[in-house]
Amino acid sequence: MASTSTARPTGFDFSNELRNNFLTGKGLPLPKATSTGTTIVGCLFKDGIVLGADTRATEGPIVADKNCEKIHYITESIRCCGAGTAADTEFTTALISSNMEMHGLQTGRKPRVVTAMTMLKQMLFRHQGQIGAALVLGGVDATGPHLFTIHPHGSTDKLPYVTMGSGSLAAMAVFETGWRPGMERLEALELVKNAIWAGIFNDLGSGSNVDACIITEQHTEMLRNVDMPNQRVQKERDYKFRQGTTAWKKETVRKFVVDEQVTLIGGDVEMDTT
Amino acid sequence: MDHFPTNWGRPRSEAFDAYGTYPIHQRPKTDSFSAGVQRTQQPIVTGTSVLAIKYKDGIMMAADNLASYGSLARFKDIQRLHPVGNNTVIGAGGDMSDFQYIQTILDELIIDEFTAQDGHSLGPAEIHEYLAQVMYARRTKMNPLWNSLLVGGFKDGKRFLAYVDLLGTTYTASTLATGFGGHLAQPLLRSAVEGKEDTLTEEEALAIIENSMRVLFYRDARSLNKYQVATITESGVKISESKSVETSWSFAEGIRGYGAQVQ
Amino acid sequence: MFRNTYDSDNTVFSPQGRLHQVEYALEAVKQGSAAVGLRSKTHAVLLALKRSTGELASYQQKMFRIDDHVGIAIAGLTSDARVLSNFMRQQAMSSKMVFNRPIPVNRLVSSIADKAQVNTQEYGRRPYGVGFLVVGQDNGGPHLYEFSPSGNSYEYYAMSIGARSQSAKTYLEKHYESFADCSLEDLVRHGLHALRETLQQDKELNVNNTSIGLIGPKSEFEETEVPGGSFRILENQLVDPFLQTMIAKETAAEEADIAPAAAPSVTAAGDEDVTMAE
Amino acid sequence: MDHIDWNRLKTGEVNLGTSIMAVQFDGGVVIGADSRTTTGSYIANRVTDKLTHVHDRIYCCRSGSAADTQAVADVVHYQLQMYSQTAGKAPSVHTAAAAFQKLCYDNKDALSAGIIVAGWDEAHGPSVYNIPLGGGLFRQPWAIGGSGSTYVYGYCDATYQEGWGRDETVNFVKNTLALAMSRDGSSGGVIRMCVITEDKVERLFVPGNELPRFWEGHEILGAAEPRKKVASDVVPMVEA
Amino acid sequence: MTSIGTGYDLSASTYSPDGRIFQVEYANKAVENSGTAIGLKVKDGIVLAVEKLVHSKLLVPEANRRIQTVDRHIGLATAGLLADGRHLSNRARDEASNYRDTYNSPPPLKAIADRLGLYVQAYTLYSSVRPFGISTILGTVDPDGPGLFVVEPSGVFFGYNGAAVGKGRQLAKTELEKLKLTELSVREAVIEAARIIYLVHDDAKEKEFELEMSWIGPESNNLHVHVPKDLLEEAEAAAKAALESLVE
Repeated sequence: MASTSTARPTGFDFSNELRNNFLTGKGLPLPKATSTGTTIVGCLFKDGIVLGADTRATEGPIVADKNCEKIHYITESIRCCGAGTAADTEFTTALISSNMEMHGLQTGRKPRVVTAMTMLKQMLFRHQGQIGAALVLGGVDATGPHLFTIHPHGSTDKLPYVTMGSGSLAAMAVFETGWRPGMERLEALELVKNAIWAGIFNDLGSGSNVDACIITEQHTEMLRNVDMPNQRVQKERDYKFRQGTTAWKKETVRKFVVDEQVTLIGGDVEMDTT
Repeated sequence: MDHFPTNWGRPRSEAFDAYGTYPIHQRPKTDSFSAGVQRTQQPIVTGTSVLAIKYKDGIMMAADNLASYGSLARFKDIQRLHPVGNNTVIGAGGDMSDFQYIQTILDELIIDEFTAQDGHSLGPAEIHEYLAQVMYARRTKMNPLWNSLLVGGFKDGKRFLAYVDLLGTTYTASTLATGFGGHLAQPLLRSAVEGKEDTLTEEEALAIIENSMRVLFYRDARSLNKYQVATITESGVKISESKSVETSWSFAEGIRGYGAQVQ
Repeated sequence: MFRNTYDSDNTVFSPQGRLHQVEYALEAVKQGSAAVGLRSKTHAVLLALKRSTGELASYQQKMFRIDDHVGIAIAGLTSDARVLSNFMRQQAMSSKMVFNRPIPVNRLVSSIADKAQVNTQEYGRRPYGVGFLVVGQDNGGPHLYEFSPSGNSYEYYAMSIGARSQSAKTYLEKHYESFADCSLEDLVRHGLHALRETLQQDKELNVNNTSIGLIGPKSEFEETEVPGGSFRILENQLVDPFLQTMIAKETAAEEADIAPAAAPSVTAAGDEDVTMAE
Repeated sequence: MDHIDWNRLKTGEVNLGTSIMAVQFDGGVVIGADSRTTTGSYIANRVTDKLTHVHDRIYCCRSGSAADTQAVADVVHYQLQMYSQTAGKAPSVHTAAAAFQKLCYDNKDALSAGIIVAGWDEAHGPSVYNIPLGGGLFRQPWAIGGSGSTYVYGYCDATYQEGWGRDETVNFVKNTLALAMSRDGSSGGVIRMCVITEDKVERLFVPGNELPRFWEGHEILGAAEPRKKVASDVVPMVEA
Repeated sequence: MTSIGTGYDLSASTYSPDGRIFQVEYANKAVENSGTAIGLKVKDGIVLAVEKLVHSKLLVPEANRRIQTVDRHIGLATAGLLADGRHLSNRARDEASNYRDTYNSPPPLKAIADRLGLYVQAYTLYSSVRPFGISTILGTVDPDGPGLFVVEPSGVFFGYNGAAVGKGRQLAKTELEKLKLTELSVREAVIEAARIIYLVHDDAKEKEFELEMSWIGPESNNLHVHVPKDLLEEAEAAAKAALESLVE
């Protein structure tokens, strides 16, 4: 058994595989790994990178969080959108963010986007797809703006416009129609918003609001809830009854508060409450 | 008394037994005949997406000319848009042999209607209903016709556009797309068409369709940059010659590798 | 009765190329009480004379609804009519289910005509002993058809079948050119006048012996709304306002400037109905 | 099935369905690849660069799982850099191919990678090595790989000739890849090529709308066309 | 006729001593009682025309057809018992559909005529059925060009360049023989067909009649359809004029 060993290998523990196979053979299903539907995108523009994400988190058919954050912090000028198993994207990006900080301190330089990309792909490859994180990584470093996608098995793509998650097809359709090299900042933001909108309204796994993040050499601007196309509107009618709707014939008022008289016995009138 | 509700005649499934109330030792055994009669086939020679939209003068529909055999692009000059009578076009994705069968039965239907020579004819709505009945009947026999079909037409001043698939599922909307088109083209079609069905001109509609066909060619591995467009209007059915869209690749020339590589 | 060698079954042609069994079946239609049908540009109507076998018996049903857009009036063997009308209903339902389309009326009539033809050609069957007047509406507007046991069906402006129907026909032939532009009320009045011609001496049309079937927009005498102008049968008191519009026979004759129709002879059959060839 | 299909998780894996190729000629090698990356039948990347630099004059063409081939290429890239630093000279193509082969063979159960290694070195001049799925190593004058290659073996056998120069070789690679891409749904996009010679590595790019075109079929769905149409004015009378 | 009363004429399954099947001959009588139907095969198509006797003025004109369509390119006109004609045209449609099913191409008329001949013949074999009381003219334009066949109650069928059945067939045949059919266009044939029907109609004996005509040719896109109304009226006017000039 694994517990008898003092030196545990790192990574996942597969010692239960035999037991699990036996149980599956008996017909007992293992719990399903849940992955979240998502639309995340990124695109290159004249001065940098724009990232975008929707804000719906799902657990199977349930909307678990209506306004979650999917654009994760890696460094000040590198951000990462996550799709897939929510916990995996959270912890993976957090770990890499921490390692990037360490790397920065160790080298005394601003770490590069490829460094984060390499860390992420090596970690995901090591786990052979068992970490269900599909990522869009973007940022600006000394060598300029960079944009990557990283798939759960550890493959990466370098592209000027990318989409990921269940809404990636809808969003990609928008990019394929609208993206041009050398766009202005606002044009790029508008395009990213449109792409996320396409995901929100055409993919059931995506929904709620639009988050965006614009990264340039000088500045990173996080635009939380930059669009909110799904605000709950005021109901046309309400179901509260007006006071006095129910008629009454008689009224009695009973007093439940017991009057109490406090007699101070001690010498000091004021109590020391310290 | 058996206290496990799942034993009361319902199949074991997550939908009914999410908490695993089923005792392991009583689990139903797989019947050795359960796999005996399985007629559900799989599509072999297949066509991909079909797109259709409503516009001012009627319906516009498009499908490419490819029939794939798995990932092999096997036949590159087949027509997936088929006129039915004078007011209707059907477009098919899925298995091409089943589509040919559907064409045969529809042709027979149209001949029956023609030979009656009594001034009555089947319009798009009737053909769609008929197809839905056929598709549903076949899937009920566990022997479905493996297709997603769009039925578009124009009759008596009214546009008609609806969907039916191998399960007999039907629905209607002002933009429809089957297969990959449902994921890639539908978002574009919806934002370009919804609310403008009565004002879009034929040129505008064609531009929308062409743009969607381009995106499909870019992103669907079973598509071809060679397609036909059908229009169904007051003046009848027109199916264009095969054509292609302009595509753009120049931005890719400078891309090197997948990460740090620059050479 | 004259005994004929060539009339014993329906698989035998006479030397003249006639089918006597079929001709006899047409006689069965004339045993039934009369029914009249006529149409305008907007409406098609049926009128029928109901018989009762005695004081204590109810009146025989003469009209059947087939679908929203089709109704029939019958003359002849009621049981045969029930079989055929059931078949018509099935055809109508099948069209609705498979095509989501009301069955075109001519096709419905042809379907029973084709069915009837088989019974004129195969041994061991008899031709149906019932005739129908079918009214319906479809894309082509309102229609009136006659179906007969010979397997023939025709579309008419106006027609009558059943006992003494020749007199009604004479009336209809006199007036049919005006029917196209008639109001519903006028159309029904013409129908009632025609139906009256088939009555025996000293009988009158009344609320008990008259059925009216209508297709097309609501009449001013009807109280309930009629969505889509679908087929409905009026009986009893509902018939009364229409009966009230009738013009007494003498005046009607004067008005129409015709001599009262010659008393039709029931036995003088063997004319128009039996010619199968056309 | 009631149990979890673990392979399902593998279906999300990104595949280089791919048509890849390398051909040696007198002064160097020409390598080429399509640019399509798919997950199922979705094209996740239509402009992929499958020609991966592992040393100055040594490249590899990748086919199979994107993650596996990238990881392998990264490792070999690292090893070759170490090699040139420690040995003080550029590695031979054979050295690079051997490194690839070791990784592919030792991890054959875990990897799905079909790699062609090609380049130029001082000792042997141009050379092409093919490392197919099981991890074997084969030197060839020309090599094709990936799912699209199955459609063009006949074409290559019929067309290839020894003694070609650079331009003929480039043309051969371009045509072969275009043919493979036109038949294989998992290949497509643009053609990327590298001409690796002693002096330089030259990148060539053929955009998707300028690919060489070949016969594209004229099948007609349904009934056969009549051989002759009935001319409306003159119709032969069939004498009874 | 020596048939009546002999007892040899009561069933289709009975021969007379001199080898005749009287029931089939009687069926022919039913055809002879009926209005005339003619068919013309001309250089670029087919014209079918019938003299439809009108038994009541209450009938809706044009509504009660005697020419049927069997397939896109095949028309059928009958003389004889109308209901039998509908029966046979339904059979013809089934045969056409069956041919399409089997061979995935439109049926040549020869095949349909052949199958109908067999079908009609079967009704002359048994005492349990009677023969069809109709003669049937079938017309087509198929890839081999125009075709015209007549199926008789006995089940025999022949190809024709011009065919006539029914009451006025003798006179009609004489008229057809006068025409240079191979040189006519369908449009011209429509005029001739109308003239022949008007000519053979016997005003003295018969009631009113209605002319019904269909064609297959370039103007109908080689489909079998009824002749357009304006052309029908033109043909009728020409026929009436020709008739009057004949009287003079």
